Amino acid sequence: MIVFQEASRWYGQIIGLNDVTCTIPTGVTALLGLNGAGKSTMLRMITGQIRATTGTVSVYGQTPFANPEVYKLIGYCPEIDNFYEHMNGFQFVEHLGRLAGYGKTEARERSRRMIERVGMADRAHKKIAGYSKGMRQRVKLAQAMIHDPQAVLLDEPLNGLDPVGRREFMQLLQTFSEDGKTILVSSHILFEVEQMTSNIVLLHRGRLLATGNIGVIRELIDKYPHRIRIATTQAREVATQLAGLPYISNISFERDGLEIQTREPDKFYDYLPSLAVQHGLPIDGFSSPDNNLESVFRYLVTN
Amino acid sequence: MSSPIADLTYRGYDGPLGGVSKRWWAIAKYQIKKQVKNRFLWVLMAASGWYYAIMIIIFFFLEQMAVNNGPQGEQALKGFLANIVWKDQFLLGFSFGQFLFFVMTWILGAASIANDNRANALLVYLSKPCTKADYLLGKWLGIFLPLLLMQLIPTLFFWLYGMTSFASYGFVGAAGWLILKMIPIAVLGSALSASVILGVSSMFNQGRIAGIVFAGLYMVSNFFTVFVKIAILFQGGHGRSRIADIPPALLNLFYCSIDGIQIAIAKNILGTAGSQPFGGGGARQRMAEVPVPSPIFTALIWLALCAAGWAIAWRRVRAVEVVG
Amino acid sequence: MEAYIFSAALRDMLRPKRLIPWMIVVVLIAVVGAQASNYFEGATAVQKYGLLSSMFVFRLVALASAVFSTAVIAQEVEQKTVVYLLTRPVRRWKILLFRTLASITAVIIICVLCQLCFGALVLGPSKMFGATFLPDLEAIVLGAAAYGGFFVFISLIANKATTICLLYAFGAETMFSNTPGSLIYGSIFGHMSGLAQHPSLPDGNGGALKLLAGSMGDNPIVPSTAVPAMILIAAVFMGIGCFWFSEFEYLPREDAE
Amino acid sequence: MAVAEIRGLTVQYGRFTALSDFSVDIPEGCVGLLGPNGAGKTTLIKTILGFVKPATGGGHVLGADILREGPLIRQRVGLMPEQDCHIPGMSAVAFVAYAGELAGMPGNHALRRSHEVLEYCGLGEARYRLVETYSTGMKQRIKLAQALIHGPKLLLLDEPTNGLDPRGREEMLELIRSVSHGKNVNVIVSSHLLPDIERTCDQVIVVAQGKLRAQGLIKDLRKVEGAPIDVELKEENPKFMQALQERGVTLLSAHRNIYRVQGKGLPSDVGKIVFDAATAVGTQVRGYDLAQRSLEEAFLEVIR
Repeated sequence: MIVFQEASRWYGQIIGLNDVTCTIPTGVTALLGLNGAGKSTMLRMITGQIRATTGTVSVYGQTPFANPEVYKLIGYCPEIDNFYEHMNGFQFVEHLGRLAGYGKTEARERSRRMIERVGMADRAHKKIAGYSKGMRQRVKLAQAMIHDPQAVLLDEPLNGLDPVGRREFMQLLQTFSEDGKTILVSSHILFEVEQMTSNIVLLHRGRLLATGNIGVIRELIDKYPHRIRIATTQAREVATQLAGLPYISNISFERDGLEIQTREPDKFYDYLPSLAVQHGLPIDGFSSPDNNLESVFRYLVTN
Repeated sequence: MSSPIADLTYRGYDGPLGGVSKRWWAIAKYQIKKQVKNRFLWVLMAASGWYYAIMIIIFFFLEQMAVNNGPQGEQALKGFLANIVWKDQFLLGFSFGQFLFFVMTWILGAASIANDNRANALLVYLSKPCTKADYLLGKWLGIFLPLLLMQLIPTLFFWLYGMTSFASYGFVGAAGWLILKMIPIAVLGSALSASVILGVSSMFNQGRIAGIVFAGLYMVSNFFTVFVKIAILFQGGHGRSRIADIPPALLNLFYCSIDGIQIAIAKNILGTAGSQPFGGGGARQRMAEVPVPSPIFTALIWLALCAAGWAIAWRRVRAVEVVG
Repeated sequence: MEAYIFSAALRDMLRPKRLIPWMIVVVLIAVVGAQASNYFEGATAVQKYGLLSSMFVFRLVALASAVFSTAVIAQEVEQKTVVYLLTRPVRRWKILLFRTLASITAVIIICVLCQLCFGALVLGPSKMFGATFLPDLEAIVLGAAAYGGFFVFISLIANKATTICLLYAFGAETMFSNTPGSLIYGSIFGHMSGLAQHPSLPDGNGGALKLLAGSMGDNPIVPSTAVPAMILIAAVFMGIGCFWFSEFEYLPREDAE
Repeated sequence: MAVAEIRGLTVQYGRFTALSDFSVDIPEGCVGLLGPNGAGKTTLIKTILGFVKPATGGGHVLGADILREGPLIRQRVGLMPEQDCHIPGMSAVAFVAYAGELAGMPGNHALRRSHEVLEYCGLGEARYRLVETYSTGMKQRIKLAQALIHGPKLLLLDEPTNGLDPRGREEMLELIRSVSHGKNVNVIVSSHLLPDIERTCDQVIVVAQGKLRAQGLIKDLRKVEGAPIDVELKEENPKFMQALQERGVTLLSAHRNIYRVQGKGLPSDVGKIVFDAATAVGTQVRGYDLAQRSLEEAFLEVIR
């Protein structure tokens, strides 16, 4: 359990995080926002690298700043692409494992397991300096999890991974979350977030804009106007039917159908089946470009 | 069918494009343009001629005396000039400028490749029709040409002063052609400095660090030069020179530094071991100068240092890493 | 745990890529020192050794300390890897303290090696373990500790720590120890010389070298005050450093976009 | 007419074979270059830039030989590298103009066009600022600007949306689309973010293990056998499956609230059944369309 209580953070005059109150539950939570929205600041506060200027942050009931008790419970995979480049991947993970308090044999055994788990077993003995971005991300993840933490915080972990690696990585996170861990992932690749989790924390310019699960997102989606494309061979007949509805604000004709805009998507979707079922109009398909996280995000941050 | 409304979207380029050779000149030109705007460099250049400046001032006052005080003043001037060996003055001026040449080299070159390394600038260079050779040559010229210019200007100024004021005292015969010797000296010296700093700069990705390392290299190597000087000055402590007691191999350490090797070049080309500054010492108590080194010795060290600088830069700048 | 912090840091600081340049410096110093010792008339071998080891070996302590102290934290901050250290379940002061001790150990190893080479070449293998050996060793060890503690603290609070440290060691200290008065008490080098008590050269000899060796002024420091003074310097600065490092944020710079 | 033709190319680094007997014709237009890490994508880009010394094989890019005319190729090609890169200490406009001069443009032309290209890349207001002070998004844009300055006929974009936030990504993709469509510039985009490729490119080339695995229109790659239909519900509803099956529609798979179904007859007929079933169990249909694989699925299948 990670709890923010009216927490704010400034860097000199620059704002990092502004009055955030939220709770991060177990399972996978995605931390979203534009560049400079405060994602990294938030993660740094949780990992106790920086203090809150005002307000409090608590991680499993404790203040995280420079608190070893907290570091036993959390693992952190930073955004930076910096390593002890002269080490190989295994040494790097083992070194940080030793610093986590394990003896030589234990640290070695854990590193071996972690490295295998992140799929680096065959390449762990090459120097980090020669690693690709994807390999670096994996090593970073391995070091974050070596001490089997309760919560894992990942800052842009998917950056630079190829699709195969990304899929594996997401499956890996899924298995961790099934183990009952708390995972907080910052990302700005929204389609990935959609595949990964239904829980989000959305930041914008330091403010907390939205937090919650897929249900909340659904409601958000339904709150603003939707465009819906309907593929049909009888576009004009369909349009005639729709024109009378009060919540349709716009109808335009396109090549294989029409596009409408509605202020109340929920009502519209309720009505839609009757077109086909009661009026017998052929509906070949329909979809909405606004029916995804990306457009919710765009909507939220531009208003 | 031109539209009355201009199309401001992207358009291709159909203008002239030069060939793909001689791209190094574009790089050198940019470097030089940037360098000559640095006023501090010009200040340093002026400062590097401090020995010439003092000599000119002395000459100027003696001349004034000669004009105002009649024969007595004339005598003083002639007496002073008798102690002056012109080629030694050029040697001294060049030697005393060394520290400032070093600072100029630092400013001109320390960041040249190092900052590019940090900013991945090589990606920009090499993804255009520039080869590694173009890149290095361009960078090198960007250091070498300004440095050469700044080494030569004070010398040229002193020479012009000599030509205009002392023609009647035999300057033309004794030193008129010296300027032609100073050019290769400056060329070789600048080439050396430019090559060394190019190599040092290529090893780092922060100009600041490269500068510190170059300074360290300079200071450490200069330790030999300073050490020999101190050994000559203070050894025995009785004011008499014991230069003959010092084994020649040790004396040659004097030239084993960035300053030293440039002084060696100057001594080889001018053909003099030098004398006391300001025509001092005279016959009374001549502190011996470190003798002229063998030209082969000089050439070898010069070549080795230049080659080392280039070899390091060549190795460190890797064309293969352009992508991924 | 603490042992691991120490040994890992020491191994890192003395890995071949870093050690080899130092070994070159050590050999160079010994060779130059041996050459230089040929040029003093009327001085005994011990006098020459004293002058030259103050000039070279003791200076190496300052130089090596300035370089190694940045490896403790400053370099980690610069290359941003400090994040990994800070998010381990270890008290921060322990990280700092044991890494500092590692850097001091590294300095001692290098400087003692230098002392041995230097002694072997200047005094000869048979005489090198004479009366000067133990005080010099003590001076090097305590000097490394004092410099280490002080420089690590500087590297925690200042950006260009190496420059500041070198300016202090080679600028301020040279001045302190060559001027009469009590300024010399503010110089670690002064304490080292006071502890080592190198005999000075006969009058009229040495000249400018004496300036470099810092023995122009009279050094009033005696071993009985030098030892506690250096221990105090080391302890105080390490203490402040540990406090500082535990209380303040160490973020990789340039990240507040 | 192919932009680049590569024939029987084998490239080795030591014992590692990056490309083996690789042949491809890269078509005109906007082409996506896909492949997992270490597949040979990078080597292919290097080849197109004329940087590799292959063990065997050869080819032409824009009519220039890749073995002998590297510099000529690089004068005709613009590269937007993956890593951040700029020349330190320069303002944007000077930097881009310098890049133009490096490519062989005369100074005055380079400066004029530098302003034009920066304006086009959306950096018009920031063009006198030092590049070092740019944000991630602006750095990506200036990389594009320096690649476009000399009016290349082929543009290579390596991970153009790397590190961009959603807004920046959208703007960058829009820029790429607009250069690649109707401006007579051919574009090769290499990206790990397949939705980006989907949005900018018409065709893809898939490389894996040093070999060409697939090449063709994205549309074709995404087609699913047998034309099933994807139905998206507002919420998961187990009863819906049952209702469908009762009405003679087979359920192929279900992922969260998306159901892939196979019915008989025209899509509109199946649609009626689906609506009926949904109304019967009291749930809302949010989407209904011919099933397409995502490019990601297609890609993962091709490289397997």
